[in-house]
Amino acid sequence: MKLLKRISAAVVAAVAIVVGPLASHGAMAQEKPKTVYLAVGTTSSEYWQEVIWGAQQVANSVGAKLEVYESGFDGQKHMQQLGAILAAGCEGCAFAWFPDSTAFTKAFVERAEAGGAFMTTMWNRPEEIHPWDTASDAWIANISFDGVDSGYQNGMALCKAIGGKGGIAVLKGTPDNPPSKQREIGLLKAVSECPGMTILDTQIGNWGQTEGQNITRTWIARYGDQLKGVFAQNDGMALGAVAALREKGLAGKVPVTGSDGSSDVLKLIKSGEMLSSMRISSQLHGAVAAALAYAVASGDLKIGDLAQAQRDFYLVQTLATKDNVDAMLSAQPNPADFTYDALKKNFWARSKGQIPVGVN
Amino acid sequence: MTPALARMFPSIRSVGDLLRACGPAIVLLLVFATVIWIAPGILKWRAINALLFDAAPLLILVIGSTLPVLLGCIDLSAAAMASFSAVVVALLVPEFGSAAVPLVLVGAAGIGAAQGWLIGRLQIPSFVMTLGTLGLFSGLALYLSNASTVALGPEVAPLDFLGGRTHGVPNAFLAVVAVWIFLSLLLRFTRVGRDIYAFGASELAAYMSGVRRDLIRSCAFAISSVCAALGGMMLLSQTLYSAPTMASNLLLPALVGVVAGGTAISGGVGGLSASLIGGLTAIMVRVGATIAGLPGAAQDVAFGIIILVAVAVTTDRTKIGIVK
Amino acid sequence: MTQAQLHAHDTSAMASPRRGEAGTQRRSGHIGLGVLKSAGPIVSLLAMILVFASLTPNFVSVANLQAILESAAVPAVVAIGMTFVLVQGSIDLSGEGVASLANILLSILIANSVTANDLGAGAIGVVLATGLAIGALNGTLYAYLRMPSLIVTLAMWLITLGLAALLFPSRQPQILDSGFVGLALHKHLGLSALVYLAVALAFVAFIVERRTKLGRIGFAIGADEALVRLAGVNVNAYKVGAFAICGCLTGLGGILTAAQIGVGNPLAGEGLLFPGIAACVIGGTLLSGGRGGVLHSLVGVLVLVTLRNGLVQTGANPLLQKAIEGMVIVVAVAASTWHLRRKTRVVK
Amino acid sequence: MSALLSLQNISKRFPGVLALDEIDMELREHEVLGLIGQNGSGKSTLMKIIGGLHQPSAGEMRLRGSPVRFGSPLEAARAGIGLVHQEQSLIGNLTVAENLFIDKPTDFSRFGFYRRGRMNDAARIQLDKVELDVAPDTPVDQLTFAQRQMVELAKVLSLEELVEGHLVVLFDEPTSVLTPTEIQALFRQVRRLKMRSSVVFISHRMDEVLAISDRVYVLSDGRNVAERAKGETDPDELYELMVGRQRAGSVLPRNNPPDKSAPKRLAVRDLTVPGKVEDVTFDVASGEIVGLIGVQGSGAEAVCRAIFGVEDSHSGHIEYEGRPVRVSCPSGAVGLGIGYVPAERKAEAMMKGMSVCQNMTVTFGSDYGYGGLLLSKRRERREAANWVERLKIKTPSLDHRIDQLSGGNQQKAVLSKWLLGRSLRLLVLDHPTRGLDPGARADLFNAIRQLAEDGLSIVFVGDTLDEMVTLSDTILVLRDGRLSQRFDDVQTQRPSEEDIVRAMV
Repeated sequence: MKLLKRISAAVVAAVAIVVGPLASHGAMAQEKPKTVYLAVGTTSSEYWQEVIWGAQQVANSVGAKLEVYESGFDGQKHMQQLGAILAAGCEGCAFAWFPDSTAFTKAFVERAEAGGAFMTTMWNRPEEIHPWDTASDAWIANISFDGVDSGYQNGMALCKAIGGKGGIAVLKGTPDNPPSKQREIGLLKAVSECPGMTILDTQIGNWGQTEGQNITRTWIARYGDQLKGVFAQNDGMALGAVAALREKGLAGKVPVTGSDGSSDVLKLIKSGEMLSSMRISSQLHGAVAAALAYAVASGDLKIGDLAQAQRDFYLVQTLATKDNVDAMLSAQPNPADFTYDALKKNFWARSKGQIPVGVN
Repeated sequence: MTPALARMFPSIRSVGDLLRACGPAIVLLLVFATVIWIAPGILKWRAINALLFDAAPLLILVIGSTLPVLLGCIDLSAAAMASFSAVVVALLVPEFGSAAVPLVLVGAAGIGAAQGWLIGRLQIPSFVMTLGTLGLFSGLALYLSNASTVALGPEVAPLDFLGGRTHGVPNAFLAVVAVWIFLSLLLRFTRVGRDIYAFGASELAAYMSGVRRDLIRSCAFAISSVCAALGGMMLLSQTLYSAPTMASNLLLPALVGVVAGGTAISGGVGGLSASLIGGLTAIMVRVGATIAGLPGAAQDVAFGIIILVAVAVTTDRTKIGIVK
Repeated sequence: MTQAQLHAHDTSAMASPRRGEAGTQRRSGHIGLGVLKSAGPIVSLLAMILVFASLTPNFVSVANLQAILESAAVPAVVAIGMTFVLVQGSIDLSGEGVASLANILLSILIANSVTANDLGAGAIGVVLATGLAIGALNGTLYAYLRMPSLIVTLAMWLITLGLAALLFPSRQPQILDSGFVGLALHKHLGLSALVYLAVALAFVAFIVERRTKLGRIGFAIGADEALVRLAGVNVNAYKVGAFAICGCLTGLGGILTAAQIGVGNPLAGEGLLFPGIAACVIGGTLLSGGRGGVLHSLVGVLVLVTLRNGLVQTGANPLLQKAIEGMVIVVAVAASTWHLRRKTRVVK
Repeated sequence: MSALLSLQNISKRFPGVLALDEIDMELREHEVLGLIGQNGSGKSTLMKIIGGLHQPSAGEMRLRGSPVRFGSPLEAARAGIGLVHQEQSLIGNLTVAENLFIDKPTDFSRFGFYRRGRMNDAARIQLDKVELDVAPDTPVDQLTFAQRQMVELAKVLSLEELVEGHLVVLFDEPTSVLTPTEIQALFRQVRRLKMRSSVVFISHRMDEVLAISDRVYVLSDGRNVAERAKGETDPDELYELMVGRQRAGSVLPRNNPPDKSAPKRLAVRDLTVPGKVEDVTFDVASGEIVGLIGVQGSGAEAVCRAIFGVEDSHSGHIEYEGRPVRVSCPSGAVGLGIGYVPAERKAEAMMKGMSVCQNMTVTFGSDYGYGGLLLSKRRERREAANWVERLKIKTPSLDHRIDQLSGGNQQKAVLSKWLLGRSLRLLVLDHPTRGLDPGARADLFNAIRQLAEDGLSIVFVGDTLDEMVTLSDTILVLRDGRLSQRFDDVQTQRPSEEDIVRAMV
């Protein structure tokens, strides 16, 4: 039934745009924003669904509407969408925005500034620009997770699992993406501290499962017993690597690490087929980004009052391993923790500090 | 219809022809009217202005991609070329300053021409050739930039110009209009233009009539590449950062723009005005879907359906014998 | 009778430039295994194997050959479907969308971690039927509304990709049906059932292509559609048939991907389309139709998969892999069609 | 003899055109009915209606007295009606057997799978009828042109086994690309066919029609203008009925013969095209018309294509206006002032979907513009209009689509594409009259003659000896790729047709 509903929703939606909707949504800027705009990479991934959920809790708690825009990781698409929203008139609007790559960040925040709106960004910021020196009247903050730390902790876990000796292979995400670079920097740091661990090869898996699987399969053939571990920069590729290892009966014998802490991966960690993954609180990511944007747009917070550490910061993350995975799996996010009022007490309560120089 | 009009539009003989000829424009107007209905705010000059600014890179790609399609070929590498040239410009600016822009445009023309020439020499379909160069350009863009975003150096006059406005109109859009006028004149009043249409109508007959097909194909692909490079620079002027994949996703919308305007994929039928209309339609659909608050996935579905409807309405089937 | 007139004549090759290639190319699509008309594709494949083998000794190991075959299984299934469309001179771009849709549809219909459905093998049937229906819809729009197949399937690509995203539940569905996932896991002689399935499918497809009306008329349509119409054949029905086969096999490709990765992923089809078409063309299937076939496409798939494998094996710069792949596509296609070069040949 | 098939008031209307206007026709049992008419007179349309490819807009068709209406060629085949097409309708990448039965109701497939054994056996029977010794599972594109024509015939003859009772076999210009021996073989088959079928036979060649037919219908502008029994008429009367004017004197006499002492325009030395032509040497003077003739495969066409630069490889020396030249592509030839009208008009000469004017100005239109790049549409239109008038091209306007004109007018438009060129010195014509009716042919010949009088050199490959002798100043006969005989000053001392034929075979 649910399937049927979804299909019919899609058809109705499609027809609606052909025929023209009966209701208009033009949201005009008000004292208190009635809408929070959230841009995501895609709606069809667990991580982004949780981001949306977090932002939705915030919006619900203030009686605002949450509009979600997805780009399929196409920055141009988000540019057009932002253009369309601002074109309809959106002074004082609240945007929690995901720049698809660092190349687009500046363009997004400058547009928000030109349109008189406020914006928080997630993940991607070029090294040399910051909310306080670029479009500083509109760009409230950039919120991210510490990729270097993720790479380092996963790397050290791997080092430990292989007994400090042996070759590992690295699955990189999209090469021009900051988290990918950060996780690599972190891994290299771990390698330097674990001299017995060497990197056999690095390949680009574009965050994808199938690609991760194909590459891992080739590695198994190429390195055989030399392959002691796989470092995947995200959970998707890690799942692919595990699938390839399973084919050879090696799952659980060759440790695999990921990053994101998605529910599938947590289960694999529990079953022992995966070693670790950096669990990030995606609900929190969406909620804080939305709440900060709303706070400034509604006048609860003044941009000028914010310190640099409050405008460019990491959120907390925990390495999921076999030791803590049960707790993580059983923990259900409590909507009450993600209301605007709850977050407003201290937006930075779960900040892990300012983003250091040189990691983007 | 008066004889003069009949001469100007020889293909229009009945009301049906007229409808079909105006079909793409009607589709655009309908989409535009729908968008206005959803969000009257779009009619403000500032809104239209912003839209034109955003639309410029896609429009220039649509215009450029039209020329290979008029030959009956296809250029899949245009979007990759846009990313590639944006990366190269950003890398060259520290060395050459503003001169990097014309340098890259000339380089793009050379690469495009070589592509067109090789299609004829190797006798491989343009689909395959440009699929190969699509991989080549995106790989090189990744390699040259070391897979990083490259910040554009300050004071690059041509890019500053593209990012700016004249009397409130975005220069990027003015550039699109200038290219459109120039290429339209080229197609209508020069031998190159005639040869392109002849080639598209029947490559073999044109060849046997003395049309230099390798040259013409090179011209068309060179223009396509230059337009793509220009599109990449417009994008760069907006973002001020180049990324090796920044324009990759423009491939499909650009193709959609070409065909939604009524240009036949089999060649010889259509033109640049059609593409401009088609490109604007593609953009208006996206904008309309966004303003209407459709979820992203449903936008894709709606986009697909509108392409089907638009092409079904605008394809002039009498001129295309066998549809492939 | 006084035969006062005598007619001068052209050479047979010139007689019909409309079917110009036919005149020069003597050996052609014929029953039997000697069907790879040009040695180009096979030579490309062997040359590539030789180069990689000389660069890295591991390349020709049994384990690596198994890895190549495993990776080739899904692309091969998709390329087989695509072949039926390409020999008719049409093209189907909707592959990525259809495979993604099939993948996500299967993973929410079969026993999984998110929805309560458990249709078992029925899920596979539903998904295959969906793929078939989408393919048939493509073919119908193309053949009966006379819209170029490139456009129809381009639109369908977007539509199916959108539907796949709409079907995605809030969490990634993990496939719990152990029998299904076992398709990819349980090995016989070191190869999974997917590889055997792909080989069996190739065999069936080869029979269909050579021995049935659907296959033979498909070739004829690619060679000269007007003549086939003139013969009173219901060309449109065969077109719809070819697209339906393509849609169905692409759907199967999505299903097999699900078995491989064990989860539903609305982007599972990504990266299937262009390499799929490239594989067919590298193998010697012409985009203009009428020439090539299932076996050609299989060789093409092996060329591409071997290339990817070899680039990883030899440790080529990952950033440049796409570029190298692009060059190889161009060179391999040029090599496989070199013998067809003529001044009066039209290649679009 | 009773009527097997009768047509009453058959009309066919295409958008904007009335192709057939109330045709009455009767086909009796055991008879061969000849059908003649100019291009565009509606012959082919009539055949297609009988063969089930088109449906009539009005009128009634009766087979053995009962009204019939065929929705497809398959339905017509079931009723025992088969059509041999004007152009070859074989599909190159299918086997002979598949081609034989593609348009027939057969039981050679079960659940969509072919039973190849049965099909090949049945095919062999058909191939024996036409005395063709090829394996039924040979792909058609491995056959020679003549073999394919025989397969084409076998394709229709196979109706004999599939359908009970009397057959109707329609031949739409089957002889236009056949050699004399092949025509004889065809006629033998037609006479044999009369035993159990009725035949409708279309040809442009009146003597052929008279030789084979028992009765002749003449069509003109979609109307049935005359009916004649064999023996009541002669070619001249038929010509007049068809064209509406006298045949005699239709081609102008040669006024001033070319000056042979003038510098050669073209000198061909030892021209060799691998597999087609060997060591051919000849000269063309300015204003001279050189005719090339030979049986199929003799290489005449390859000579033309080598001069124009479209043969894939050739060796030997070509001098043009005293300078050695190397022509490797058509644009190079055009640059030298050489033009070429190919035999395959539809594929190689015409840009379908484009207007008459666009087709005429594609090559030399820019000569009338500015600086060779910018065009002057006004001036080139004027020039095109000028040639439309001079060559009497019948077109509603310059902007009419060329593929909607009749064959003769298409050919004239193609010709005038070259005549627009002020720098044109040599025109190569490859079977320029193929598919043209006698009236159009005479018009075209007069135009060519006129051009030669004005100093244009012409090399042409003709279809018949008659046109060779009528038009040429010099005739070159080719045999197996070599020059076998040369006849000079043809207009003053006409060679006998027997002499020419002897050199050909």
